[in-house]
Amino acid sequence: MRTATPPARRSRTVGLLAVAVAGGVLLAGCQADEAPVSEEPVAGGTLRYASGDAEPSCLDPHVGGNYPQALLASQFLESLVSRDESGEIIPWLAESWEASADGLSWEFTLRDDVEFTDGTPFDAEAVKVNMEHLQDPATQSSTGYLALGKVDRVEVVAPDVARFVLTAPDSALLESLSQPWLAIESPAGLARGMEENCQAPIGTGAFVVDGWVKQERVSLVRNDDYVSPPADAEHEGPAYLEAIDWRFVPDAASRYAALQGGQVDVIDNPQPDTIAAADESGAFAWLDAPRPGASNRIELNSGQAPFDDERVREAFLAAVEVDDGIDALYFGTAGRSYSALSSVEALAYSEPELFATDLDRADALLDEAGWTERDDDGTRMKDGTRLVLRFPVSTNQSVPAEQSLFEQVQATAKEAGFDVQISLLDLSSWYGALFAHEYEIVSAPYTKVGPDVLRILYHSDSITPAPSGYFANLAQVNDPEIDALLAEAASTSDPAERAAQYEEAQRLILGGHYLLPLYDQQNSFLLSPKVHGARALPTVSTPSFSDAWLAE
Amino acid sequence: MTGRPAGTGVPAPGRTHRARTARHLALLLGGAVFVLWAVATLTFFAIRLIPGDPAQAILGGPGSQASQEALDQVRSDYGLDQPLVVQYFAMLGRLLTGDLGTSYSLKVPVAELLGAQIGGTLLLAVCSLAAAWVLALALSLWSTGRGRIASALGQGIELVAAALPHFWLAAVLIAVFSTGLGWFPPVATGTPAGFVLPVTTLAIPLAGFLAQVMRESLIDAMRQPFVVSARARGESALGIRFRHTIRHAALPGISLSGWALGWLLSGAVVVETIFAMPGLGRTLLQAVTLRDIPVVTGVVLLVALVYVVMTVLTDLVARIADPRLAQEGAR
Amino acid sequence: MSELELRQTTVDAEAAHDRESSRRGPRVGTVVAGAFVILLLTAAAFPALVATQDPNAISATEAFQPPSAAHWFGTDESGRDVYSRVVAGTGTSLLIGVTATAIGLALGLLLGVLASFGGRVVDFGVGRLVEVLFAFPGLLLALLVIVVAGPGPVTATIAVGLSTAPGYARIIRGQLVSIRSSQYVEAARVLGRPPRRILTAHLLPNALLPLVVLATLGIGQAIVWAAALSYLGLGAQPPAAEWGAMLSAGRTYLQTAWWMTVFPGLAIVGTTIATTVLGRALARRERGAR
Amino acid sequence: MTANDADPVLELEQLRVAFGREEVVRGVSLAIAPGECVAIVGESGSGKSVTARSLLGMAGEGARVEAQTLRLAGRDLRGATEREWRGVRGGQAGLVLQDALVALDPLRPIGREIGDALRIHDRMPRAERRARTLEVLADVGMPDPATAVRRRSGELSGGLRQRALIASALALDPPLLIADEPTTALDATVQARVLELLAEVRGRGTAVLLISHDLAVVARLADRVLVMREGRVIEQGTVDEVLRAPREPYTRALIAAVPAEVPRGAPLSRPADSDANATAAQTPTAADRAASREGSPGSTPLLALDGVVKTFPVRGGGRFTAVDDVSLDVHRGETVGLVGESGSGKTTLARLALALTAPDRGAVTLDGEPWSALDEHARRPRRPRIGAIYQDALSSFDPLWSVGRILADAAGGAPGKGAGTGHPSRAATARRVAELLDRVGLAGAVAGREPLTLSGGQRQRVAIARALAAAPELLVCDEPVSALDVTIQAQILDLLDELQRERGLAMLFISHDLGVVRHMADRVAVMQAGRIVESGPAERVFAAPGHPYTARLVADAPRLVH
Repeated sequence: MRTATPPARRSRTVGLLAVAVAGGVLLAGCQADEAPVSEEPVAGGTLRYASGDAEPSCLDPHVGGNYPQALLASQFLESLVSRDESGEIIPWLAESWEASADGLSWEFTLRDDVEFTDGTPFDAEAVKVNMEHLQDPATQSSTGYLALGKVDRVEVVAPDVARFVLTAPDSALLESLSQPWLAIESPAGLARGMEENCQAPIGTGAFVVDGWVKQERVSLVRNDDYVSPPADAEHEGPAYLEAIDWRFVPDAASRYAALQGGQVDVIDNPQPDTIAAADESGAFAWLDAPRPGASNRIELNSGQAPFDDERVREAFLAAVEVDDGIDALYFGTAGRSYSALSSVEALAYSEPELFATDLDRADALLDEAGWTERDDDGTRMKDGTRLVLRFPVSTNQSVPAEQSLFEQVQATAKEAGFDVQISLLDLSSWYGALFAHEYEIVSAPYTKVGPDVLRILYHSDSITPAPSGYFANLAQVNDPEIDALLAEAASTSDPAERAAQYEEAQRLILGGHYLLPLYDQQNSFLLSPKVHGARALPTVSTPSFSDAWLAE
Repeated sequence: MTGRPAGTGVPAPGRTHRARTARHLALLLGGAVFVLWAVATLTFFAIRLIPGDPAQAILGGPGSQASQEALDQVRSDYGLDQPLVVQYFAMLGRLLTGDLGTSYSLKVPVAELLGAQIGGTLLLAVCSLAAAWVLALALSLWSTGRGRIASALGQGIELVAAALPHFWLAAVLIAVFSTGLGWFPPVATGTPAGFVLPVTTLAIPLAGFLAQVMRESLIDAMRQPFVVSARARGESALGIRFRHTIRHAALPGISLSGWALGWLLSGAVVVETIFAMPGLGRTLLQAVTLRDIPVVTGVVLLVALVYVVMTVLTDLVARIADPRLAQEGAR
Repeated sequence: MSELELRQTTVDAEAAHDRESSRRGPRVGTVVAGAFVILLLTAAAFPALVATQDPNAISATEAFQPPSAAHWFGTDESGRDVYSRVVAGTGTSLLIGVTATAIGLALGLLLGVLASFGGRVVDFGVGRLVEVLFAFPGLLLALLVIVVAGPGPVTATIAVGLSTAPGYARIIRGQLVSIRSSQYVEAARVLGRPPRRILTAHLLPNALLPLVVLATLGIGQAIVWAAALSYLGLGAQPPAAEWGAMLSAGRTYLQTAWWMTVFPGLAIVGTTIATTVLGRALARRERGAR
Repeated sequence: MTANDADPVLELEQLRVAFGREEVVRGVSLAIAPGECVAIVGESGSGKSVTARSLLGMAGEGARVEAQTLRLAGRDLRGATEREWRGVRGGQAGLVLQDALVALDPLRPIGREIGDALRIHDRMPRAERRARTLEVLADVGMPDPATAVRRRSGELSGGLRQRALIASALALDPPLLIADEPTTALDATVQARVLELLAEVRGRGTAVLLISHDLAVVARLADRVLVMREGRVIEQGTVDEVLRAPREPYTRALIAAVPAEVPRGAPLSRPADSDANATAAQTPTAADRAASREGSPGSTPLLALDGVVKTFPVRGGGRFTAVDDVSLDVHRGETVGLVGESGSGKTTLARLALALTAPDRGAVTLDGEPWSALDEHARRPRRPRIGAIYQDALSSFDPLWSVGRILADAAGGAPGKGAGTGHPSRAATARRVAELLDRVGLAGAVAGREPLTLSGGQRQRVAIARALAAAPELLVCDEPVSALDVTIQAQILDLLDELQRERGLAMLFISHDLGVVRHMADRVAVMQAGRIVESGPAERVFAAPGHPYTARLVADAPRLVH
């Protein structure tokens, strides 16, 4: 959906444009332009990548486990399995797998021709060590640790056969294992200890960490012995690129300017207006790769007043108007979502009717709920309490366009009598506000492969905070029916049954007016026309350059 | 003429002069050590006021889901379960040996981390200071003694320059010189060309400040009798500027340099972010976001150290440039 | 020496020049600056009179429109009228500037008075404290305050105010010390005036008047620093129209919609210049009386 | 006139200098022969300095300079370009200014400053330049020139730095030396040495143009004198002619105003010439004076300093003794003069007398009762008994206060503060202010003015009025007239004299100027390095000094007639 016209922009890059047209752009996966391959890949060269994501504090994605780590780890670490564009799990380091009938035991047959870049052989023992590493509290794993919640232990059946023994059936196991946060590292590398391993984890990937200059760059060099691309890769053998120069450029405008100036070849997190301009002029290729898992959505805290009253939640959803805003702010680069799940997820269920704007209905509902008075500002009151919605926004997680959209939410909700109070907070303060339940509405991204993310976000277990205070169920959904459906779906081995259960769960969640879906988690890359063969992995949409090459 | 009660007339001979300088230096250094201690202490206790659990910050920040065992483990590892006083003296003890602790988020020694960062930031700050000096001198030399229009123009430029916010100036410079003209890269690359825009961003507002004082002291110097003497000796207008008045104009600039460096370090937080340069400012910003207390403390101490060193240096330079200071003595 | 002290010497020097050239009557610049400040104050006090539209009225379909007759300064990313937002931001921005300066002044006054009247030990202590505060450069101190107290406009204002305090403290101390040793205070002592009378009749009026001038000069800089905090995402909260926040929001769209940053930028720069020019004019008048 | 047949070094006819519409030099003509010294005297604003600087093409920015003849060392300089002027400056004429502390660049060693002249004009090799620099320094009597070249002006004593300044003007041995108030900032003994040096320079054949406000200095050095007033030369002739037999009334007034030769009590100023309408004073009879001094010996002194010591800490350790075991009495109705050079401790002594600072040892008593020993609280009610007058009257006024408020405050009531708190009514206060102003010879309208807008003489009158307001018995005057032109100085001295007689005031009169003290004081004390080396009746001390230091002071004091 590209309806908004991006403002005209002078194109200074006519030359580059010509190259782009002549060379065509090869993009597997989710790509912008379907151009036919017309050239033979060229080996050599350094790809310069400018990342706007935060610089990881540790390059080992086992430690903690956030998206910036995944971005980098995808270049040098590999997982047991991957996913193709249709959402099917495909082989990677594991050639095949088989679950027992009770779903409590999974046997993975591993490739036997792979070595880590330090020479350590990849085998079942390595898998066991990695899973134990993830489950060791000392590793401080968060994402990976949660994903392995049902894994009791890993047994070495044979050098090339690893058996995962589960405490309960887990339909999401393969999806979990496909994520970079559960990638396999060299046991010898892990044995070096956290401090050293964080600097340069050792994997089996197409590139190797050569050096990390804090606040500046990570240098990656080609793994000349690379043999283990995922099943959907374009070519076998080592990467074409000699190296990747991965720079941290936090400022979006600087990043785009660097791309324009030819200083870098690929940027991530471009501003929507620059995407639109680049896409329209054809100066740069746009790789649009929404992240899997949840959509970007606003959660309504149903755990406390006023949103403990479903009518007030419904009124809010009816009052808020975001379509025009999304169009204008994202310049047509983001499509509206009506689902709790990313459009990448095959099991995503949408229900657009629920989110139609209807101010009269909002007013009626609020009147019905007892919010009948209004103060001088036009804010509704009930028993002397104003209808205030606190909305903490993390400046580290929301791009400017999204913050502007929230302002529009604020403005449209005001008409129905909601006083939305946005506070822009840095990450720590934002979590602080959430942990203290000082919010009525909030937007938090959550990336995970597969629909199991619903269990994390909406199962009542996720209301109970972890020792850190963290809880994922920000909407405070506490519905036994939803709990049951999500638990069943997570352990069902029959795909059809599982799909039905997830759809029913999503229907209930959406119907409960707990959330306002906005759009997919935006994840875009702009590529110089020189870059060919880059793609985003269909797992967590991190870029992969193992097939990429640079035109002369 | 009524005299001051003491110290007028003939200066003391060399020996007491040296003794006085040594005493002055000792006082300066003592003050410096005190300032560092106070900064460390203030920062230590201020940071205890921060809401949130340091153990949590160590375990991957606020969003992570550390287990209770992990939290306990970390608390005892980092001595966070000790009484505050014990922690304080432990910190002071470590500081004495140059140990700034270990970063919560990066898990590396803070000294090592900052050691790698400070070079870039100092280089940026010093280059900007130098550039600001040159710009300010050029502007003040150009705009003085040329009539009211030049003077008004000079003052106007100073005012505008001093009022420019860094982040905005940077955006404009990038739009013009990178995107528009393509002269300089928008992202610092470690090459001299990549340094131009960040340095310019920092230097222009500072030059605005410096030029204001320099112009005033230049005008002031131009009115001094020694200028009349020099002219009466046959010195040309240019000669007077470069042999005489420029030094006088530079004096307040020198004593401002300590403050200016601090000001530049403030600006570096913004500039390093925009131009994607590694450095203390960005490290600090990230540490603040992640509540990485050892790093925040380390940066604060380091900046205080830089300030203190700079203060001592500017004081010494000012005394060399202007021997009158050495005679009048400190406040 | 700090920026404030620098400003003071500049003001002194200028006043001296003016006295010599015995120029009378306001300059053109002063008049223009005065008019600008009056405009600002009007906009701050009665934004509705000056603005053309509701500054917070969102119209997503009208986003990113260039300046036109309907929208003098164009529209922003949410279709809001930039001109009306600049007007609406005047109050907020001035409030931040004035409050921050007031905080800095109040603290500086407290420290300065303590230092100059508290005896040698207190003077030494305050002097060192001021040194210590100086060792935290402005934004650093602000960041530290924000770490401790959490981000937001109030914290940002306090932080900026706090970071200017040591400069004021030093000036006030210097001023009080020099006035106390001045000949007119000595003359009052010779006439047998008690200390309290000397304080109220001579010390305070003479020390405070230049301060008013310095404060005017400080307001503009306070606004600029607060804007930097807004850029770092630690300043004013939406939908409040604050110049710094507008500037940093507009910076994102610099290549698409230049008007979003240029106009609030001009407002900041214009305010800083106008207050500085007025402050200097005030200083000339006040020093002229010396 | 020192006869000299050689061509004049400088010929100047009908010099006119104007700034905008204001003509400040209106047709000055003069000629100077080699080895001759011509002096221009006049008060501030007479145009003497502008005349001197016009000779170097440095009249100032925006100046219009015209002359029928302007010939220096045979070159016609009318219409000379800046470039040509630069050749003249330093090469043909050197300039010596008042205060070498600022007339030499305080940031550069004097060797560089002197060498500059050589570098600019001769492009001399460095070694030669150095040699010549040392030579010139030796010529001006600089001890140890080799060390001195590395010193900056601030590191030299007043006399030596003035010598260095002269050396820098003489580096190229120019035929003309212009000395603009060359000794004004110096102590008398140093002044005498510098004047001797200038005489020596003249003796070597250099023509000297001396600019001064001080007739005594002129008398010492010049061959011929031009008296300037309002841009014109009103009288000229040899020193003897002008000083002994002045023709013009203004010249006569100038000479009369020099206090050194005028006996105690005789008025210095002519009412016709005063800037305020001070009433003419009668010459007091000897009987008057005797009466006023009656009861001095034997009776309790009004103010007595007894073995007073005051020290100050010096940086780098140790203490500096500013006042060293000084005993001094001031009796009712008498004036005690205190003379000494800068740094001798005069001002510290004044502050001790005013109890603004406490002595380390010894005691100050007032009318036989403790004064310095009292605590400030107890002393405060008695403070009105002693008044003070300072050198710089302006800085002794609160810059925010008008003259009216200053005087009303001193008289005990602040106008505008409302009556009712025991203060006199507003009308009464205003009357009192008017009386005070009238008494010091100022119009009532002055009450509404700011001190800054007053002239130096008027300011000092306001200061005197303030001191009188509290009806003191003793006035401590610290250099009350040093900053004033000689005719104004005369008026202020006359006023003080008059008031003393009228009110029976005692005065402690401090000055570096022997002539002033000699005119004003009944008894005199000479201070050197914190000690009083000699004291006694003024006539006796000045006529027959008993201490070598006094003798030197007296010998070096400039005098109109030798």
